[in-house]
Parts: sequence; structure tokens; C-alpha cells
Amino acid sequence: EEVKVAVAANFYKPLQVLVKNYQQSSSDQVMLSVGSTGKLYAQIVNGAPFDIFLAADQKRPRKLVKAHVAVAGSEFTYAKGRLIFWSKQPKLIDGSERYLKEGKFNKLALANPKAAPYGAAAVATLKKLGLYNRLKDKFVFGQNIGQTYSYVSYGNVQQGFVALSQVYRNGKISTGSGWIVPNHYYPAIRQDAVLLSKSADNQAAKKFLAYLQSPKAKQIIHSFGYDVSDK
Amino acid sequence: MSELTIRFKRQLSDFELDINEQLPAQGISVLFGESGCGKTTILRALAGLERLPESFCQLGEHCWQDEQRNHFVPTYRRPIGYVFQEASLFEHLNVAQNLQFGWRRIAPKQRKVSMGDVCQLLGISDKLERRPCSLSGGERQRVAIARALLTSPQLLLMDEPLSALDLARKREFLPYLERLHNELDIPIVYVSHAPEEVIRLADHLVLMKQGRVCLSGPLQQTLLNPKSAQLFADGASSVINTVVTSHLNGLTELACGSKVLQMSKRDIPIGQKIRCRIFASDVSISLTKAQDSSILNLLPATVCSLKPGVRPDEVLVQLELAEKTPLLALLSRYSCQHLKLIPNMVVWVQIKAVAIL
Amino acid sequence: MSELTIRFKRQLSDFELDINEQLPAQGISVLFGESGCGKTTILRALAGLERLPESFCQLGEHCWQDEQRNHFVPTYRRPIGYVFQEASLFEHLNVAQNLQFGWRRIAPKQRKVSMGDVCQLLGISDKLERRPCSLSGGERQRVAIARALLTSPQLLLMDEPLSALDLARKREFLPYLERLHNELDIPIVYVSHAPEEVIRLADHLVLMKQGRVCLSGPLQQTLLNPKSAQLFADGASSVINTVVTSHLNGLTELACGSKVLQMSKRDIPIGQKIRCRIFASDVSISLTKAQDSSILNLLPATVCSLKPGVRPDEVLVQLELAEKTPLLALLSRYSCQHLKLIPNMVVWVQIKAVAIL
Amino acid sequence: MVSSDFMVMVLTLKLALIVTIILLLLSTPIAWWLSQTKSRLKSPVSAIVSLPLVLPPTVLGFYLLLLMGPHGPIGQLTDWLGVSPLPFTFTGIVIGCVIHTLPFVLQPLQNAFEAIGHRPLEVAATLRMPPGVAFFKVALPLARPGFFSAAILGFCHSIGEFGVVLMIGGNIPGQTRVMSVEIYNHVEALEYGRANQLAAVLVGFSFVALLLIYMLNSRLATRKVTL
Amino acid sequence: MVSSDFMVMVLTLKLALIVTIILLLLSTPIAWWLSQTKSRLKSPVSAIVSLPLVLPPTVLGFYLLLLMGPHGPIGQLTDWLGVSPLPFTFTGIVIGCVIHTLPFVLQPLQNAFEAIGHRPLEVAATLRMPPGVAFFKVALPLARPGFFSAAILGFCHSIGEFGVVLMIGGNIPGQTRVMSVEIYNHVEALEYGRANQLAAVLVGFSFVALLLIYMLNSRLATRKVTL
Ligand SMILES: Nc1ncnc2c1ncn2[C@@H]1O[C@H](COP(=O)(O)OP(=O)(O)OP(=O)(O)O)[C@@H](O)[C@H]1O
Ligand SMILES: Nc1ncnc2c1ncn2[C@@H]1O[C@H](COP(=O)(O)OP(=O)(O)OP(=O)(O)O)[C@@H](O)[C@H]1O
Ligand code: MOO
Ligand SMILES: [Mg+2]
Ligand SMILES: [Mg+2]
Repeated sequence: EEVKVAVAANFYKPLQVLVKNYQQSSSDQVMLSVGSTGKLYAQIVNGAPFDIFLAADQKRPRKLVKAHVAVAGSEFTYAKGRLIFWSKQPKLIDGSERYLKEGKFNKLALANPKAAPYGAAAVATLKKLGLYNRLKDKFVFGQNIGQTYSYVSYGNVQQGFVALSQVYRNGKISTGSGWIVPNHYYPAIRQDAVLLSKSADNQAAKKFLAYLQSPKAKQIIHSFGYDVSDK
Repeated sequence: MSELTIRFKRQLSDFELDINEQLPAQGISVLFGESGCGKTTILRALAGLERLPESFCQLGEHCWQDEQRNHFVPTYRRPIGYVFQEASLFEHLNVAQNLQFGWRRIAPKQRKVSMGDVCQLLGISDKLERRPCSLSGGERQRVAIARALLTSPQLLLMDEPLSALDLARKREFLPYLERLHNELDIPIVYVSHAPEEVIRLADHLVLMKQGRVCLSGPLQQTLLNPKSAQLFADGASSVINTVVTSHLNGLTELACGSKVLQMSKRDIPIGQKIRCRIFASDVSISLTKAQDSSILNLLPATVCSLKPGVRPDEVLVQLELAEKTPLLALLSRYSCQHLKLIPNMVVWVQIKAVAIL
Repeated sequence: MSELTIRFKRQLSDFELDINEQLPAQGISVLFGESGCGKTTILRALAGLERLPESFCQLGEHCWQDEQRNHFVPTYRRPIGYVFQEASLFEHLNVAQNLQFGWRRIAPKQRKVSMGDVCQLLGISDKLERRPCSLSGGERQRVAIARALLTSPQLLLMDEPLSALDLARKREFLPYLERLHNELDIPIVYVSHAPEEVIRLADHLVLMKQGRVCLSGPLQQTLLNPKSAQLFADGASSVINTVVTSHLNGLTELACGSKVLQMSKRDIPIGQKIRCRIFASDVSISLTKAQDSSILNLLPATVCSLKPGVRPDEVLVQLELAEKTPLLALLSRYSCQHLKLIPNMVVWVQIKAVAIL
Repeated sequence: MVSSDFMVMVLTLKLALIVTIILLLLSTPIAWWLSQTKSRLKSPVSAIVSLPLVLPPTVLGFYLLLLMGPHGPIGQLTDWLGVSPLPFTFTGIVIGCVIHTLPFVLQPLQNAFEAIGHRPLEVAATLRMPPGVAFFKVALPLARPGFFSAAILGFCHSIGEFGVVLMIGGNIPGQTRVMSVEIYNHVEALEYGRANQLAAVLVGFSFVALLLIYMLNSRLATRKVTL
Repeated sequence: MVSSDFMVMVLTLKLALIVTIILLLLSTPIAWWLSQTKSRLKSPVSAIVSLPLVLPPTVLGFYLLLLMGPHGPIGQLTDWLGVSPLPFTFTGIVIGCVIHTLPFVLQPLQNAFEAIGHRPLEVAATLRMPPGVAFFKVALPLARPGFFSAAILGFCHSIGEFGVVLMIGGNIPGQTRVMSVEIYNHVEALEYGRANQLAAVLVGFSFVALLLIYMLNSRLATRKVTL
């Protein structure tokens, strides 16, 4: 059987790993369609043939439920995203906000706060630190968090706010240097999954949603730097 | 006899075109006039390429245009052939394909003209595989003529078709055109500014000036009108219809009524009708029959009238050969006075040159 | 005297063009030949529009092409004027702008031709504001000629420039062309298949056949060659250079050495040199001086030779007027035998028509 | 390269081919009409058919999605007809691509038709050819360079089309996941290596294809010189 | 509409205008060369200049980013020249747009030049005009319909350009945030109302502009009939 999953950009890579793992114990085909949360939402509203939506926020799954496009009560938070202030250059950022506060750089990459929850989180962080007005002329926006990452990873922008999941493997930052922004600097990025109404009776989809909440899955999600605690 | 009736009106940049003519739907009608007088415009209107307001056009029984009834037959439904002033070949087709273009659209039974004949006549048989862009100017024009002929039209419209052709080719082509209209009875409307072609071809002549017809009628009558001499700009002339009667002693004899004209021998079968043009300036008059002269044609004639020629010191003498055949002679006023010519006088005319047309 | 030397070679579809000629860089050289014989190709090579291999081309001191030295002057550096076989006006410009196109590029001091004159002569003064697409065929051609003249070229190349012009316009234009080359000394290479134009204009005549020159030389000499009669297809003729000596009794007298030719009065100033063409068929021979004839010109002459004409029953008699002026007469074999003509015999020639060229 | 990549390539080619063919068929009559008409509608129609260009592809895709979705007029039409809805199907992306690429195919065709002028058609009429037939026998062959350009532009643009396809196609493997989308997927998955590989294949393949087409065309091209 | 929307519109127009002008200047010599040359390079060059089309705009943008980034050759060049790096600047998106739109401007120009044929240039040469001048006085005016098409296609395509601009522009207000990006932002943020508004403005404005241009053009167009 087939399960079609629409997944927000930041979770695409982890989900690919999860699917591999899932298929060791299941013969179901899991097909992934990646996009930004906003675009996927628009497509779902207009009849896209997905079974499951893994958003990067809570707002959109809730709207789908309200519009009866998604099954009420099926939504749950599969991961809480974490933000990192990161640079490709090793040792540039010493694990604290000092470098950010000094602000001795020309440009700062972040995701578009309107479209991408990670962008909103970055803005909130800067406001909290009181740096927003000082730095706002240096902003370079990526349309989603994937694009923001490519700006920083290719050095077009030396530093920026990206999703921890993009640079984090097995409990540590895999390349470059960064400051993992403490959770209380920004409203939690609760990423909700939801079952779509058309597939309310799709057992395979339900099974996969269940898998996502399994300890094994949580462990993998956690290894990408997401917070999977139940709070 | 069926007719081609045309009434066309159009405001052109410098004058108004305004034509109301009946042409015989037989033989060759030549439109003659100076550059820019509206000849091409008439041909286009006749073909239906231009739809002029308040116009009317009818060939025999078939009305092609009658704006009062809002009736208009589009070009492709008119059984015409058109040779454009500038050879307009299809550049994307080779010569053979250009020729077949219209030919193919004619049912085999209705084809009156054969592909092989036309190609040979126009000297393009060895160019069938060529692209138009590799043809010389004259070659292009010949292909265009062949293409028009091959639609076996019921009316042939030709806009200065021979101006790019050399004399030899012209001489070969003209008899073919004549045969075409003699044998197939295809009426032709022919635009030209070469008097030679006009005289040779025209059965009916339409002289135009500034968008209007200033003289129109059968060729012989039209030529006698002094207006035509002026328009022609190459001098008055008369046209005589004759029949070949014998070839003797290296001479060919032509009968014109009871009179005989001689010329050095030509390859024309006995009994064939041919048309001769005699320039007024090629006719001289003497009072007595000249002896020992190499001039072959010495005929008695009667002086009808004397009119001033185009140049002040010339006189155009209208004579009559037997059977009311008119003949013009152009003399200097001096000779005229010297010979004391007056109407009704009987004289000898010497005809130096007879041009077979 | 400076010369125009051309050596061109090119493989064409049906034959090879192979020309090696020296033309006088003065007066008018006419290229004459049947359609497709390579005339346009030569003109294009001369203009540098086509760069033929192994070729050479030099006007006076200026070498324009010498492939051995790999030397080639591009078209725009050659002081030529070119009239294309198909009037090629710039469709995006109006008539005046077309005319100014080349004229503007000539320094005012070097302009030898005035805009007003040319426009008037060619009858386009009232069409200056028009777009080419609203001109008739002949009008287009006239604009193209004017445009070429207005570059005040040192060599004028004309490809059948007059074929779209009516006779009257032609007659007006030819003297202008002559004046142009007389007064401004612009040599002209002129492509034509109209014998009338050739005789009228040519100082030097090049007869071509299938890509090769088959006869080339000054006009008078070339015409005496029987080959030329054949090529011309309108009969042999001789050309006589004369001077206008008087206007008397409505007659104009022309002196040709010690001999006098008469013709009805023309408006030509006394003393002017003019060229006359006399068709061999317009010359008749008698043994005694004819009386009472309207033929004006009766001159004694000596028979030089008798050659067969083009047609089997004609004889081409070469005569000599005074001062070695050659004259051709075309008689039927019958007349020839009748008059018992033999070389060195003294006869009377009657010249019916003298064409002023 | 993986076998799924192969499937993606085939789908891409199929999309581009179908779109190009549809566009040539669709644009030809419009271009012809525009080139011949003296109607006052000419300018408005010209402007309208150029409009698909000014909307960014994703936005165009978004509106097409609205139109073709279950609440849009087209969606309700397909529903009423009993046809399955268009978005997220191959048919859907074909339609989107066709609309977005239309101006690039139409313009060269219109120019080519206008460049022919009236004379060849007049000649055809004097040779008894009705305008309908003359269109095929004369106008089309003479407009060949325009068709060539139109096809190239249309084909290439369809291959590179991304925004519209992503929006109304929804990135569904085997149905709407074409190469442009797949490269995007790789980039989003931070698999830059595979993205590079696929892009290189796309460029390489397209280059060879274009080169062959251009070489063929210059063979066919007739000389324009007339003597 | 908000004042920031106005800024976005101005920027969009500026981008489209500059890109169109640059492209016309850039494509004209290339198109001319392609139309006249008999060189063997003709087909390869034609193929190369068509290539920007087949790459999806985001991907093209991505590679341009690499090229212009600090480790890319262009980036190192600008660095060496002491110029500020190109990505995330207006200059950067102009360059991106120019590259992506090149084929659409080049093709109609090349077709137009080829349609002229050799004769008018031969005539110009016999009237003493050096080829360089004849190009301006003869070839350019005769190719007017091609320039018109090229400008329309180029302008519209630049207005609708999205992927490339988004990728190398970085969505910076006042510098690289053009209308296409802004509308897209609204769509992603679920602000459909504002997206609709802005899209309507864009379409309405473009329609009026195109209509005027087409009407002007049909006024200027010369009749093609010759007698
Ligand atoms: N579209 C037009 N608008 C205005 N005037 C025109 C148009 N077409 C032709 N004319 C004018 O109408 C007149 C007649 O043109 P037409 O082509 O019929 O002449 P023509 O007799 O064929 O001349 P030619 O022997 O030079 O070919 C010319 O003076 C020409 O300038
Ligand atoms: N591009 C070409 N390729 C092959 N053959 C050609 C090419 N151009 C011309 N020819 C041939 O060369 C010959 C000479 O052509 P050219 O145009 O010089 O003739 P022309 O003497 O000017 O004839 P016309 O009086 O008909 O204009 C013709 O037979 C023509 O078919
Ligand atoms: O994964 Mo997102 O929706 O680009 O932040
Ligand atoms: Mg005409
Ligand atoms: Mg020629």
C-alpha cells in the first residue's frame, strides 16, 4: 500500500531516514513530496492527493482541521524545531551569542518570517536580544529554511539562522560552528502532523502516523536535533 | 460574342482611376500606357486581388464582381492565370514544384496545356530541379509565365511579362502566345509598354493616361487615330492582314486582297494568315514607278488625306491600297511639296520594310 | 586611356563563367546576351558583391580585386553606382530618404549630380514623400536609378535598368545617360537585351554566350561582324557618326565626311555630333539615280563584299561610302542577282530611314 | 544515476514534447489570425496572450490551482463532467505549462507569418488555391524559421518550467515529478551532489539535442540571395 | 495597497526595464553574428545561448549563486576587483535575469535579421555604406518587428521572473524584493487577499502597458503589399 506524505522542507531529510527505517518493518510504500509549509497548505486545500501533512507549524494543520480537510483530533506534534545561529566556518561562532551581538558582519541570512516558522523564530530571537533594529538592514531572506541553509553553506552569507536539523548529526554540529539558540528565546516551533480527511480510512497512513510517534522514530528525530519531549 | 466588362474606380495617390470598358472576351487586349497610369491596378482588380468599391466585372456570363449586389468572387474561384510584374516564385519550392503548384489543382481533363511543351518553349526544361534563388532574372520570369499557363486559365492576365526576356526568347514566345489564343481561344489581358509587343499581339488596344482610358478599340482602327502615334512615341504605323501565297525565287509573297507584297523568303507555310506592320516612315511615295530599285514592293495607291505629323516639318499621308486597306506614309513637308501631293491623287508607294509580327 | 580590366571565373549550374576582358574606362560598355548567360553575375563580381576565386578586377590605377595577392576592396569602398535588375528600394524609407541614402555619404564637393535634376528627369519629383510599397513597378525602378546616380559614381553598373520603363521615359532618359557620360565622363557598364538600347548607348559592345564572351570591341566594328547580326535577332545595321550642319526647308542635314544625309527637321543644335543607326534592311541599292522619289538620301557608294545573310535567301552587301565609312545593305538574293552586283561596282544607295540614336 | 532519475527524465521529455506539440497546434491559428487581421481586437488579443508571462510561475500556478481545484470554476466543470480533477495530474501540468509557455511560441510564429507578406498568398490564389489550402502549402512552409524558433523556445521552456509544475503538479513521482522538480528536491534534501549530477545531465542532454536540431536546421535553410 | 507595495512595483519595473535594455544591447550583436555567419560555430553557439532556458530558474539561480559566491570564479573575480559581491544585490538579480531571459530576446532578433536577406545590405554597400553603418541604418530598422517581439518577451519575462531572482536576490526589501517575490510571499503567508490584490495590479498594469505598446506598433507597421 501507498502513503503519500507532504513534508515541510526542514523535515525532508530526517523523514527520508525515517522512511528507510520504517520500511525495514513494513512493506508500505511511503512517497514524499517536499515544499514549504505554505505552498503545501495551498495545494492540500485545493485537492492535492496527500494522505498525511507534516507541517512546520501548528497554525496550518489546525486550519485544515477547521476546514474539515483534515481529520479532527489526528494532529499531534511530531517534533519541536530548534534554531541555530550557524556559519560554515569552523570556530567563527563560539557556541554563545557573543559573535552575534558584536555584529561585525555585513549580512545575516534567515528564512522569510512570514512563510517559514524558522524565520519567525529567528526574528523573535533577535528581538529578545534587542538586536533586531540594529541588524535588520543586514537581513537576507531565504524563501524557506532549505534555501536559507544553502546561502550559508555556500558562504554567500557567512552566517545565519537555520534549522538545527540541517547541521546536526548524532548529537553534535557536524560542520562549521554555531550557537544553538536556547528554547526560551523564541516561541516553540511546534511542528504538527495531521491526517487528511480523504484518507481518514487509510490504514497504512494511520500506521505510518503511529510509527512517527514510536520511540524508535523519536530517537531518529532527536538525532537530527529536534526536541521530542512531550511538553 | 461574349465580352469582358469592367468598371473600376479607385482613388490613387495622384489621380483617380476610373475605367468603364467592354473588352472582347476573345483575342488579346493590350493595356498600354506610361509608367504609373494604373495598368497594374486594373489587372489586380480584375483578378480579385483588390476589391475596389462601386466596381463591376463580368466575363461572358460569369459575373465576378458587382458591388451593387455586394457580389464578389474571390480570386481562387476565378479561372484566371496571372503573371505578376515581378516574378513571384515560391522560394520554398523548386522550379518543378512551382510549376506543379497550380497544374495539380486542375482536373487532368481540363488541362489544355502540357507541362513538357511549356517548359521546352520557355527553355526551362533543364532547370526543373533548381531553386528559384539560383535562377537569373529572365529565368525566373519564364518560370512564372509557365506556371500561370499551366493552370489552363480561361482568362490570362499578364503584367509586362516579357520585359525581362531577351529578344530571341520574346520572338519565340510571342507566336506561342498567339497560338495559345488562336487554338485554345483563351482571351488575354496584357499590360505592356513595348510598342513592338502591342502591334504584334493586340487585337484590341486600350490606351491609358492618368487612370483613364483615352482610346480603346480594335487595333487597326486605333492605330489610325493620330493620338496613338503620339502615345506610342515610336511613330505611326499601319497593320495589314495578309495570307502567305507562295515561295518563289527566294521570295515570299503575301496577298493582301488583290495586291501582293514581297519579302525575302521566310519559313511560313502557304495559306497561313500573318499580320504585317508597316511603319509610316518605311513608306515612300513616288509619282512614277521606280526602275532598277532593290525595293521589292511598289504598289499603286490613292492619297486620302494629308495631316501634319508629330514633328512640325513632317506630314502624315493616309493612303488607300486596294479594298480599302489603309496605309500611312510619313514624309517630310519638303518632299510633300516637291511631289505636290493632294487627296485622290494616284501614286506609287514603295514599301521598304514589312515587319512580320 | 585608362581601362577596366576584368578576369572572372565561376562554375555556374549549367556552364562555367570565364571572362577575361579589357573594357575602355570611358563611355558605355554594354553586356549583351541571352537570359541566363551570366551578365548579372559579372556585374555583381565587378561591384564586389560576389568574391569569385582566381579573379582580377582593376579600374584605371585602382586594383579592386587580385586574388593572387589576396587583395579585395569591399563594395562600399568602390566608387560605383549599381542599379539592380529588380528595383531594390528600402521599404522602411520613403522615396526622398531612399534618394538621400547614398547622396548624404558623398562630400558636397564631390557631388556631380543634383537631386532636383535627377528627380525631374525621372519624373519622381512629386513622389518624394511616398513609401516604396505605394509605387508602381516603373516608378520603383526610376527611384532606384536616381538613387544610384546620386552617389556620383566613378563607374556606373546598370542591370537592365530600363526594362520597366515606358518608351517615352526611355527616350527621355537615354540622352541624359549619354550626357552623364559625356559631361561627367562616368564610364558605364550596362546590361541589356534590347538591341535598341545597345545601339543607342554602346561605345563598346560585349556579346556573351553561355558564360563566355563571343565578340567584344568598339560598337561600329562589332556590328560589321556577321555574328552580331545573328545575336541581335533584329537584323544587321551600321552606325554612322555625323555632325549636324544645317536646318533648311524643314530638313536637317547631317554631314558624314563629305557626304550629306538629310532627314526631316529635328531640334538639334548645329554642330552637335550625333550617332545614326541605319538598318541594313533600310538600305536599298539602285544602279541609276532614282528620280521623283520621296526618299531623301541618295548617295553613291562602292560595293566591297557580298556575304550570305542570316536567312538563306538574303545577301548582306557591305558598301563603302566616302572616307571608308562602312554601310551594310540587306537585299534579297533575287534583287542581288537582278542588279548583278559584284565587288567594286559603284551604285546608288537609297537610305530610307536614318535612326537618330 | 538512479532508475527513478530515469523515470523523471522520461516524464520531463514527455511533458516538453506534448506541450510543444499542443502549443504549435494552438498558436498557429492564433498567430495566423493576428498576422492577417485588421480587426480592432488585434491589440487586445495580443496583449492578453502575452500576459501569462508577467505573472511569476508559482503565482500563475497558484491561480490555476484555484481555478482547477474543487472550488474553482474549472474544477466544478470537470466535476460536473465526471472527469477527475486536473490538479496533481499529468494533464494538469500540461495545461499549466501550455498557458505559461504560450507567448514564447506565439510571438515567433506571428513574426514569421507577418514577414511572408501578402504576395505569396496572392500568387497562390491566382493559382486556384483556396486560402485554407494556401495556408498549409504556402504560409506554413515559408514560416519555417518561425516554427523552428517557436518549437525550440517552447520545448526548452517546458523542460525548465518549474514554478507552475510544482504548484499544480504537487511533486508526485511518476506523474508530475519532472526533472526541474527533482533537482529542487535534491537541493531541499541538501543532496547537492545529486542535484549537480542531475543538472549536468539535463544541460548535457539539452545541449546535444539543441546542437543536433540547429545543425539540421542550418542544413535545411535555403539561401536568401536572389540575383 | 501599502506603500511598500509601491516600492516593490517600482523596483520590478526598474528591473524589467534595465534587463530588457541590457538584453537588447547584448543580443543584437550576437543575433546579428548568428544570422550572418557561415562559421561552424554557429550551431554550437546557438545551442549554448538557448541553454539558460532548460535549467529550471531556481536551479539556475542556485548555480549562479555558486559562481558568484565567495568560492566561485565570479565571486573571486569581484573580490579581486575590490567590488562588493554580486548576490543579494540589485546588480546580481539583473545579471541573473539577463542570463535567464537571453534566449527569448535573442531568437526573435535572429529570426528578424535572417528574414531581411542579403539584398538590402548589398544595396547599402553599393551606396557606399560600410557594413557597420549599414547595420544601424538598414538592418536595425528592417528588423523592427523582431525588436518589438524581443522587447515584449524580454520585458514580460523579467517581470514574471521569480526563481532566479528569489535565489540570488535574497528577498531584500528595496533591493531585490520584486513583485513576483512579494506576491509569492503573500501566498505562502496565507495572505491570499493581498496576493490577489497585488496580482491584479500586476496583471492590470501589464495589460494596459502591453495594449498601448501593441497599438503603437500596429500604427507604425508599414504595409507589406508591393505592386
Ligand atoms: N497603395 C497605393 N497607394 C497610393 N497610390 C498607389 C498605391 N499603389 C499604387 N499607387 C499609385 O497608383 C498609380 C498606378 O499604379 P499602377 O501600379 O497601377 O501603375 P502601372 O500602370 O502598373 O505602372 P508601371 O508601368 O510603372 O508598372 C501610380 O501612380 C502609383 O504611384
Ligand atoms: N546561386 C547560383 N547557383 C547556381 N547557378 C546559378 C546561381 N545563380 C545564377 N546561376 C545560373 O547562372 C547563370 C547566369 O545567371 P545570371 O543571373 O548572371 O544571368 P543573366 O545573364 O543576368 O540573365 P538574365 O538576363 O535572365 O537576368 C544562369 O543560368 C543561372 O541559372
Ligand atoms: O520547513 Mo519550512 O515550511 O520552509 O520552515
Ligand atoms: Mg505596373
Ligand atoms: Mg540578370
